[in-house]
Amino acid sequence: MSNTFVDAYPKQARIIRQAFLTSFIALAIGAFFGLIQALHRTNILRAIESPTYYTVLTGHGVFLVITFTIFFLVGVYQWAVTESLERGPVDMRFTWGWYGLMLTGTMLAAFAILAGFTDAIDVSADVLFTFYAPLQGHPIFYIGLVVFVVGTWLAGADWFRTWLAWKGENPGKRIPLPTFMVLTTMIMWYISSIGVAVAILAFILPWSIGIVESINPTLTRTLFWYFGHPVVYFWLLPAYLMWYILLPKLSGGRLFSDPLARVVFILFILLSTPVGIHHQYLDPGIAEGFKYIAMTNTMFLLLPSLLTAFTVVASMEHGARQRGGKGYFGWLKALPWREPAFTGMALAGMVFAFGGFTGIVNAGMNINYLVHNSLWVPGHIHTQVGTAVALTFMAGSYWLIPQLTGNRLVGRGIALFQVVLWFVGIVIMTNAMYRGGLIGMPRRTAEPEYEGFNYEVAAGSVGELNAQVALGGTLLFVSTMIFLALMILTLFNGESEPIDNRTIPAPLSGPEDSPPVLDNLKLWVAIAAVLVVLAYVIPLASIVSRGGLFGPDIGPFPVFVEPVSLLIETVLVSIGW
Amino acid sequence: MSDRNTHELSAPDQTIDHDEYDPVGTLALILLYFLVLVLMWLFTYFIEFLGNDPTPVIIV
Amino acid sequence: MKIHTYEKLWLVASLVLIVGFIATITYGSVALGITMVGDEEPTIEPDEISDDERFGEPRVEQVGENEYEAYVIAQTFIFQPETIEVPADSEVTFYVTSRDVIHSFSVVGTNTNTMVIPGEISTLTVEFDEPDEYGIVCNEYCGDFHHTMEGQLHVVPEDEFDMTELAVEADDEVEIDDDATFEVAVENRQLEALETTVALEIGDETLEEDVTVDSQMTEETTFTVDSADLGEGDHDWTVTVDDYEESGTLTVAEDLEDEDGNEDGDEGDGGDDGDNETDEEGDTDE
Amino acid sequence: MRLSWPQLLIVIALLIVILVELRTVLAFFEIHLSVTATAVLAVVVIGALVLWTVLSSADRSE
Repeated sequence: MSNTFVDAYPKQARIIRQAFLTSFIALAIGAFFGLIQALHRTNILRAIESPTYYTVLTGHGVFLVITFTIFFLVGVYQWAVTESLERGPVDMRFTWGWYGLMLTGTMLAAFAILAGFTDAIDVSADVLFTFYAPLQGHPIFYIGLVVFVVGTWLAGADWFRTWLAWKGENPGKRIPLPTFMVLTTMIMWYISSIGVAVAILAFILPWSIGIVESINPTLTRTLFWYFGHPVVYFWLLPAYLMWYILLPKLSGGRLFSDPLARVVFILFILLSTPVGIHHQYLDPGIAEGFKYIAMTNTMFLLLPSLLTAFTVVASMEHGARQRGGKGYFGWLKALPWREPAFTGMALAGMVFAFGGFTGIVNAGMNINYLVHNSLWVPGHIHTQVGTAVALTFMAGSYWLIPQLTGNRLVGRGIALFQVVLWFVGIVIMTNAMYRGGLIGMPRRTAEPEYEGFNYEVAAGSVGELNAQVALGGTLLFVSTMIFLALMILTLFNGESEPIDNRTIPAPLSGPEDSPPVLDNLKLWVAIAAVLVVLAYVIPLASIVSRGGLFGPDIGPFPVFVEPVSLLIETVLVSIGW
Repeated sequence: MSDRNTHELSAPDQTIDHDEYDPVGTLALILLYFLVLVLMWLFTYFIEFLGNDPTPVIIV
Repeated sequence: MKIHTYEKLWLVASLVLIVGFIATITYGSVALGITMVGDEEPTIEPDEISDDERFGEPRVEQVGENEYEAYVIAQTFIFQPETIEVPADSEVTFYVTSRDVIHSFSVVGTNTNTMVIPGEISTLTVEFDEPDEYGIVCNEYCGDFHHTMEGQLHVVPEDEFDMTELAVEADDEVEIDDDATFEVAVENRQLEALETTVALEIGDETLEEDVTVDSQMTEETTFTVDSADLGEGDHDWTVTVDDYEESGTLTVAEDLEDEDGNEDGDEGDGGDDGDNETDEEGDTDE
Repeated sequence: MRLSWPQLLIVIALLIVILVELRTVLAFFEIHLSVTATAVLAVVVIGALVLWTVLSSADRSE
């Protein structure tokens, strides 16, 4: 007897599949770009000219942290809302509408980035994911980003609308936990993405079109980071949702505490945004006091993640004990390691716990002198977004895709190997990145070895660090390709029986154990707004009064790129761009 | 063959309720984590960072 | 709200951790005096950098007994000055600004690391105890040749450090029987007066003069050589002050051909064409 | 078998990770393991683990 998501909600399953498909295409391109970078900056294979590296790097960043993660997010959130409210959206046309808008935005931005590979089109946007002015990309790039973000706003509106409709039908009921997580994430996203919207619409876009002459680089940078840290949680929270909702079930247990899960998501609404200045510890023009405030806020943002660590591990332990696990550590053996969805998420969580430490270092104000903009930082990003998020998404797909297609997962053993390979690859790569960062090797550079000096490597040599980065990067690429192959095979796998039951077991401690005020979203929005105002009004006023709203007279620096080698072009053409 | 694709367990061997469950294993793991965090922090701050002279300072 | 005892314990432990992290950072700031790049300096218009009295000529300046200030410009894809030289056992404040996009100024293998944003001036004060050589890199992506942007920081032993500059203005060619003149300017940018000897060697003659150059002053000395003593032909000359050296060649000719086209707009001394102006630093017209 | 195949796979992965990190940790204490030494150590440790797992299963099957 089949009881999958697609059986119950075929229309919703279709749009979720579509979102995942978009997400996976971005993953494929992004992973390929990642491989090129890993081999290029380590001087193992230079298939491109060094200036082209930055086009590749822009693509790697945007396709993976914007397209891959956020399309996956909307897929998972659509699943979570539908499943937990037991109903579809009010109007599916609206749902397809926001998906279409997100897709249009992605295509525009992707066009602007990829056009950088060829001289035939006079468009490029080699400005990296952070697009710091006065580096200037083509206006199409910025327009694409705005359209994409508006699409995500409408997605949120759609889920709120679905929830309100459900509330009308179910008066007085607590918000189901998965929907609660979706709504709180979107609130955080609304509050924070205003920053990037203002940065682009009010300043960068008019300036890139030529309506205004100049720009205040500190202002647009600060607005970017106002959004730039919460966006990290926007990637992370769908992974949290899967850890809270799917992982206990996969472990054979139940979620330890629903109330604490709610508290955690509320803390993210409150604390995610007033911390962005911690990315600007080394910026001139921002007083040390503001940096210190951002630092304390950031440190308290550890709290929801530390609480999550306990709740999620306790839920796994519950599963293990129900399966007969014994002892202080012996219960670990009783977990379902055979299951790639479980193992992938568990390993992702383990890497996340370690990466959390490197995040604490980044958050520590003065210790930032040690690691700022060094290779340490992409090390951190790859453990957190590149593994905690990406590996959880891949592992989650092993469970979700059969639910969404009604097809049995192909190659469960290979899938297990894939997630383990990712784990090994990421550790090998990021270990070298952390070590490289500590000796001062910079991030975001095509050639990290310079003419005038050598790095003082504490252990081993630069060559060895490079080899480790290249090896790890290659393993990650191979792992991604295996994942995508299994996804494609599963999509076309007619065999449908048997697939895991879609029901999610109730938490050990349910919502009835928590005060209803947790569900008062308006209250949390109000408090979050106050915190944001407190954290940002004075610094922004100071930045504007120093540099002017439109800044000093700084000319734009369009980023052009040399013609690329034939290889990349051929590959891109063959992918269909 | 029947459960090749169902995940390993659909029905747990036993059910444990909230009140009879103490996550001692979790506590043990997380205290270990606490210790690791503290040690790594001390090392990174006092040896890696403070040993990475010169550092920008206020000169009185 | 039901919360398990262990979870309460963990909540407390988490808060202890967080407070501990904040305390460590605060200790670094308060007790060790580690300071962040801040907003003490006023803003500067990027296109007015060249006229600025500090950044017009990027350089190192002595401001106290062991205190120096370095004015540095970052621009695509170079640092000015490319090599910064300071003495060991000194305290150096770097003032760094950008002429174009966002860069960074990062002394590799140290905590001396800052963003450089156009319009803003980053200030960092650091102490250099031991002689060493460091690389400086830009670690913020600044354009297609970002990876070539590098500089050097040389911390030299105190007794090898000075801030003397030597410039010699000498004739290229003279007619035989005319005097050849060598105008030697010795600049002392240190705070202490410099007592030294200027020496000119030409042919087998050596002319010497003791000079005292006060702090921040330039002392000019003129050597005059009778070309008849040298005889017709090319004569190599060298001017030396401490470790600095300037050299060139003087041609003594029977009859100078009249060359027209004195295109040096800035030198109005019509008499001798073909001025040979040399400058130690090599960065004249800015 | 003392460990199931999936468990064995995961323990091997953890061992690789531990060896990579151990090398870094040891270097901070001025103990430098070369790449070759680490690789040899890895092969020995993982080989021992696999033998231990597989041989014990042979015992039981007899």
